[in-house]
Amino acid sequence: MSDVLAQVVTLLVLLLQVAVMVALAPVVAGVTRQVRARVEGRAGAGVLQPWRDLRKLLAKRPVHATGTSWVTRAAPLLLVCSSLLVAALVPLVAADPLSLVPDDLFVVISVLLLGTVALALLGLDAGSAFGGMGSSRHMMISALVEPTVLMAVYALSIPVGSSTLSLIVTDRRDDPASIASPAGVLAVVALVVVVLAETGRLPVDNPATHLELTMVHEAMVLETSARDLAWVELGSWLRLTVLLGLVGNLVVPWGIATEPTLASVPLGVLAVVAKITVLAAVLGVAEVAMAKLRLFRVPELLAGSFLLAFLAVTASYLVA
Amino acid sequence: MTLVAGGLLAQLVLAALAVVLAVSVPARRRALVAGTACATLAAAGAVTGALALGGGEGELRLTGALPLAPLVLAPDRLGGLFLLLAGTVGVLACLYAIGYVHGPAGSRSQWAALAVFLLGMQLVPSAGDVVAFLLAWELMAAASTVLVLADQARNPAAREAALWYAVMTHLSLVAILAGFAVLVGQTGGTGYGVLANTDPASGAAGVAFVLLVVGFGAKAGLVPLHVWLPRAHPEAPSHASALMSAVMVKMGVYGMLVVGLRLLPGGPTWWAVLLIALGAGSALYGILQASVASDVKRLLAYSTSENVGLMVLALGVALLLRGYDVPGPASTALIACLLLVVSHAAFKTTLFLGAGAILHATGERDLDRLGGLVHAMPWTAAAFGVAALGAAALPVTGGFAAEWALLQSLIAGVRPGDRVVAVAVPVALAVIALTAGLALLTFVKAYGIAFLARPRSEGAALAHEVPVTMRVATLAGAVLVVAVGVVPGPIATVLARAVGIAGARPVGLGGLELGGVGAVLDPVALSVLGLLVSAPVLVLAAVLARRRPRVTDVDGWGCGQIRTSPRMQYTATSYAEPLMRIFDDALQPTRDVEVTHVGESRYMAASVQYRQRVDDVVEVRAYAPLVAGANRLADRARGVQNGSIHRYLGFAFAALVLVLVVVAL
Amino acid sequence: MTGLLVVPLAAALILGVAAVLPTSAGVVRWSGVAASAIVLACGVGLLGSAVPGGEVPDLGDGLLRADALSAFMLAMIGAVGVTATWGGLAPAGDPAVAPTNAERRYAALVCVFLGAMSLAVLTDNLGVLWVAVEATTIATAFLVGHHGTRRSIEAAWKYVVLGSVGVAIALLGVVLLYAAGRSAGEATLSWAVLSSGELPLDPGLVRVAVGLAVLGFATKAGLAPMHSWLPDAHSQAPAPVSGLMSGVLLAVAFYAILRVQVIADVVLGPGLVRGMLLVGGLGSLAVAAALVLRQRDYKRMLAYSSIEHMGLLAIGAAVGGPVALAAVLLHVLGHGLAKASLFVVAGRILAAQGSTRVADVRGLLARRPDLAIPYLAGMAALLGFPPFALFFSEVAIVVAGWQAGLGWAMGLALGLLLVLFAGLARATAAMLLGAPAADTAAADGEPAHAAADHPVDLAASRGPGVPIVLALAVTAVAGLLAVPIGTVLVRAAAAVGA
Amino acid sequence: MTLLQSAATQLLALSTGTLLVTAVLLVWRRSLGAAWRLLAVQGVALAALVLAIAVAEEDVELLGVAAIILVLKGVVLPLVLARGIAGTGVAREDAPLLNPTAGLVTVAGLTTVAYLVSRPITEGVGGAGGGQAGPAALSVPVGISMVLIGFLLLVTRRRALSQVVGFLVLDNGIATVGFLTAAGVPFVVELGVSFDVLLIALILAMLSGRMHAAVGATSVDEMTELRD
Repeated sequence: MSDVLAQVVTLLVLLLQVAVMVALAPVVAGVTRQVRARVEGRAGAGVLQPWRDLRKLLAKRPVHATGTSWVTRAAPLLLVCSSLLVAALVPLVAADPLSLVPDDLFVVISVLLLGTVALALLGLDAGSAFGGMGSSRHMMISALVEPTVLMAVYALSIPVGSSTLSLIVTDRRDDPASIASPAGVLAVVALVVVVLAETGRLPVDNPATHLELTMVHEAMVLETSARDLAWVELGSWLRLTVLLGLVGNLVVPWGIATEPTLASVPLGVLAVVAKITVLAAVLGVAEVAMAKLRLFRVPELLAGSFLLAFLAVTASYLVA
Repeated sequence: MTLVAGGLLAQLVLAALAVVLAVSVPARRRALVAGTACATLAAAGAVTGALALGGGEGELRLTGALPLAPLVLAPDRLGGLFLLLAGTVGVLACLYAIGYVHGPAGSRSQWAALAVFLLGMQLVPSAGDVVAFLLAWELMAAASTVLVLADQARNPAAREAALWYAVMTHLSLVAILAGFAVLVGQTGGTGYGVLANTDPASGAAGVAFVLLVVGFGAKAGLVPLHVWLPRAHPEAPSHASALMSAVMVKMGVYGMLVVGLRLLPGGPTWWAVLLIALGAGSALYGILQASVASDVKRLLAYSTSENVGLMVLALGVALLLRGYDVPGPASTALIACLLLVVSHAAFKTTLFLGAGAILHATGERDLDRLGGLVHAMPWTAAAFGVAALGAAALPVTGGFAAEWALLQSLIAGVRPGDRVVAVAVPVALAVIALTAGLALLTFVKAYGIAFLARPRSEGAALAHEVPVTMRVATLAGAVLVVAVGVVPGPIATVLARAVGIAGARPVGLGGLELGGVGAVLDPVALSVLGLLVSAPVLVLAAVLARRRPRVTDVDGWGCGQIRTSPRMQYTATSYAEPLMRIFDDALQPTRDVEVTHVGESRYMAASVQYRQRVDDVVEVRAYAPLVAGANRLADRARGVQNGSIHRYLGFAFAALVLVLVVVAL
Repeated sequence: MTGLLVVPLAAALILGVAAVLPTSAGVVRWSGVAASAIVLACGVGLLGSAVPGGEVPDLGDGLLRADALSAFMLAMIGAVGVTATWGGLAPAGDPAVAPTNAERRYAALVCVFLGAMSLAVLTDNLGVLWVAVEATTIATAFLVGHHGTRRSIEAAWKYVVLGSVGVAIALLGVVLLYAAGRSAGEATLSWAVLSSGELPLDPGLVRVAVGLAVLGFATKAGLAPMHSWLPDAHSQAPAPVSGLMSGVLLAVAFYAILRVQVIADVVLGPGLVRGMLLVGGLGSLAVAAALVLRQRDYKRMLAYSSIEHMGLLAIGAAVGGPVALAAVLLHVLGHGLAKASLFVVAGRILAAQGSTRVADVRGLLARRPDLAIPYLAGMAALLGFPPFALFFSEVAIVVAGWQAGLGWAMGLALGLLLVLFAGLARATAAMLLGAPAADTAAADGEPAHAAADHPVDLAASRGPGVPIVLALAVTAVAGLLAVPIGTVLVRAAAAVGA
Repeated sequence: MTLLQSAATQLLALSTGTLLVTAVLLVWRRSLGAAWRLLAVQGVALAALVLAIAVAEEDVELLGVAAIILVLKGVVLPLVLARGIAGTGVAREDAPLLNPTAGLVTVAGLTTVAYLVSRPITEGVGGAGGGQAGPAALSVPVGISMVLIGFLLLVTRRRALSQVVGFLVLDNGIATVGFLTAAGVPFVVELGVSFDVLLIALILAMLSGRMHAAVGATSVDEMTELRD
């Protein structure tokens, strides 16, 4: 009986976590833009601008190109839903998963990919040249990202012998040495690279571009409008937020709640919000400093990160 | 006479009946009658398989003319599993064929061959001794060759494919026969039970293992023995392709399982390493070729090569870890292997049936000429989509569950300090990862280009939904794909019992708990959680949808220009272009660009033609020289028979003198 | 029972004489079929009588003697004979018109051939065996030269010279065996006595004798390197004769080798003959593989396939032992029937196409299924697809070979068999598959000239289908029947010491 | 040892010598006319050999055999050959593959081979109660070398009929071995063998005739249409 109760509590914590993330996601986008603006010497639209955009988009009537199918209607929802599920799966506020749905990294990744696929199909559905282009590039990148992700995951999970995120995080918290260990560092760096690639940030993709031929993510959503666009945007921001949170918890595993008590959960919320905001700011600064890579240089970047991950694995073998 | 024995007997009888009907019934009714007969045969196989899988015993014995041990049909649990697979896929394929076959594919010989093919595939896992196995194996090979030849009169490619297939499959037979013969030479018996007495450490066992792996690999389409696969699958009628790809190819995997688990358990480490290497190679090469293929059936064929590679890799990992007695991960890898077998059977059947439906509806196999089919054939689109998810190993399909289990076994299979594992496991993981990524791209391409966007050809524009039996079969396949993904727990448990291991037990609502590695996957719970967290969004979306309806029928964004034609869309080829550039060295495409200039001008081009073809590198680099060399040798050898009686007498004279010297000195 | 020993010889003789005498066209036409049928009947009868341990029918103390092996071979000769002669019947002419001398001679020689073959397997006297085998050379010489064209004369010349020289070597061997027996105290050529192991035969002498005898009979059996006459003779002879030679003549010569092998095994042990047979067998496989791979002439292709199968038989005999020998005998039967049917069908294809070149035959499956389907079935049988008997025999030979420790030879043989498969499959596909439309001229580089010496004769391209169907059906089920085939095989194999 | 016996031994030696010499001469001479005469001589010598053995063995049946041989090999076969030669009108074997000198050297080689390889035979026959096989057994090499020489003729001669000659020499060689080792095979077999040989010779002569008539070919080298 009591453990059923425990499960319910855990579930509530998860829902809280999701809510926090949803609320935070547009802000994160806003923060990065604002930081960029400031560093570039512009005033910036304020960190809440993305929220306003969402509200505006939700109020509009969607417009569809001729010959589009149910995919155009469903894909945006699928994307946002997958992001929400990920937000529920990753240990951000509390490292205390449901017993039936452990926060298994492979599951997390595959749910992310579900969103990726939805986006790619969305790009193809309208039958315009750019949509296909973006979709093709997007899939190419995620195809090359996947090995790196799994390798990084593998490296991180070797010390624990399991791919359960909460275990990994708590383990790193309990033995900080492993954070600084070569394996840990390499793995995290690799992970950061793939997060950038997967969420379409510089240097892989420029979210602020208006030139179709350089687009990846933007090209896919060219045909998307109104609430569909809102869902897509929210979904993508949510992914960014969650992944940043994950990286944060991996690098600085302190503050996360291990059991749902009234004391630890708020602390966990504060901790994760803080981590994410900091990382978002860092990201903003970094993006000012970086230029976008040519599309066919991207594989080199990913190969590099793959190498890092592989080294991480071998390193962890050496230390283990 | 037990139920299983009865089932085996029933299959033999039904097969004979089906052949008779196929030959005797007039063309008008043939599809229905023969198709039903074949379906019944397959169903009998499925039932027998289920019984055997459940532990039912029973055997048929047949004493042949030669003083060998009698032929034995006695499926064990593992055999029962594959028999069940063959039967299930067979039922779907036959059902589909009733609506599908037309023209030469519906001839007497084709239907008869289908019946024999089904029988062969159902006897292979039932066989209990070498001779019976080879007998069934050859029935399977011969019948499938006939099926590949369905369209031979009009289509030269079919003839060539059949020839390649016939030779490669004979290679497989020869290797298997040799391998078994080595074992028989060691143990003196032809029954599996006796063969199992071989000492795996002996050199002979090693020889036998390599021979058998080559033989079964050739059938399973492992690189570099896969060359027949991308030729034969596209040419065969789609229900035959489905059977060949989903079941026949698996028989090669079955053979390896029998060898690795039943005949030669506990072999040396290099066996496992060999399997891992072969599997990894096939997986990578197969998916690479698939990702750049634009003929949908060729794409599926290469993806088969990939999936078989993963299965063999999983088996290799299992054997490897067994060798280092880490039972948990080892058994997990084995379960993963079997899960891959099952899920691949499900989704590849659906995909091939779907491809057949496309062919049936549009007359096109080339993705570059398809598009927009989702409007014309929604059912097929749905089924194909689900199966594509399975092929891309996304939740919640069987493909995902299988790959997840495999990764879990690798994660847990860490053995610090041991060099072989320390190298093999990470490499295996990397290969799986890259494969998964490319598979994702491949099937997004296949689905998106074929079913979404606007038609790229006349045929695609005039497409229509296919007859009901075809739809039913395809959708049933899709249902299986999801079923395996939703309730992996019970299924995995049964599979584990089929190979006599623990390590998987059901948990929650059909969830799977891998005891060996302490990992849990409950797709139902996962989906529920997903729905729960996304409920608000969905509600909001629904509300908004009612309040603010959509505006449709406007032109897509054409970079400012208004008129956009379907020819401006991305095609399958252009979709894979970035990948092609990256893996240029591995794929070695042949490109040629023809520019015709305006008059004298070197700057103004009247037209530019760009052609790109991707040949199978292995075939070009390895097989073509081999064939050429053999032909050259043969041409030189003709000199032996140059018509001069003096030369002939010379041979005889030399032989005489030689013999005299040998016998007398 | 002993009567059955004489009947086939007498029947063949009488029918042969009847054919040359001014008898009706019917007699001339059917004499060959009748002779084969009688031979078959006698063979089956003798098989029925050949119970293990029972006394062996014997006549003229060893002049005629039929143990289980002889009976089996006799039945085989009859069966193949029926297939070839019946299937090869020319379209019935007007019964009023008296047959030409050529037709009479042809019919008579076929009977002589069958009689000689029966004598060869029925006698216990190695000398008589030799005489009978040589007599077939004489009979078939005319049959090969039957057409009287330049090619057929050439083939006949090569056949007679090479054949008789080879068999002469065998005679030397036989003579030396006799000498060995004589100096061992009993001047005899009786196989039963020589193989009994009671005579103190001088090993050195027997060694020479056996070596020469095997080499000589290997010529007739078409084993490399003595095979050279075979492709020419088979491709030039009339279809039924090709069938008889390939199915019967080669087999009987091989039977002679088996008999000699027993003597050698008794006196010397298996070493020598096993070595010779392995060399010959693998050599034959190699030659066949090399020449089939790019073969342009389908009758020659069938001839090389005969060489291939004789090679397999030799390997099987080299392996020895009950399994391998039973398999060898089953293989003899299956190959004889399948090859005879194939030659008959090939004859009809030749009549329909007017050319023996593979390139001139296209899309047969679409144009002439009545020819293509039996051809395909026969090919499947030759390629060793189940359920045909050759599948079982090949598997059994390979398995037994590995058990006998001859794995290397088996591996080699399997490799060569793969090449042969490729060659045969390629040629067969080229002949049978393709569009019915006359795309032949376009399809192959050389102009499809219908060879001048082969007139197109559509009437002759339609022959009785029953014998073909029967032969292939027997081949298909033979491997699966434990009774009666299995028991017969075991007894026959036991007769040669297995 | 009676006088008759010793005479027989002399005759045996003489005849075997003649056999070998004729064989060698056949290799040397090119003229077909000479060839059939030498063949006749060889036939007679063979008959003499049989006679000698018959006397030595006091075997009456062998006398009959001797008579048959005299008729067949001494008269009939050479005549068949002669008719064939007359028919084709080809008198000389021009340009054999092996010129006479080389041929004779080869013969020398072959004869040595024959002597080497006949040891087991002579021992085998002489060993166990071979009776007075002594001198006969010792001359077995002659028979073997005749076989080899006959074969050599077959391999090296271009004319159809000279190949027939080669075949007949080979056959004589076999017969010689037979008589020297075992005083010939049983009578019935002997009959069969002789009959076969006669028929073969006739067929070959007839074929060479046809070859000449139908094809105009006198040299077997022209017959290479059947090839791969």
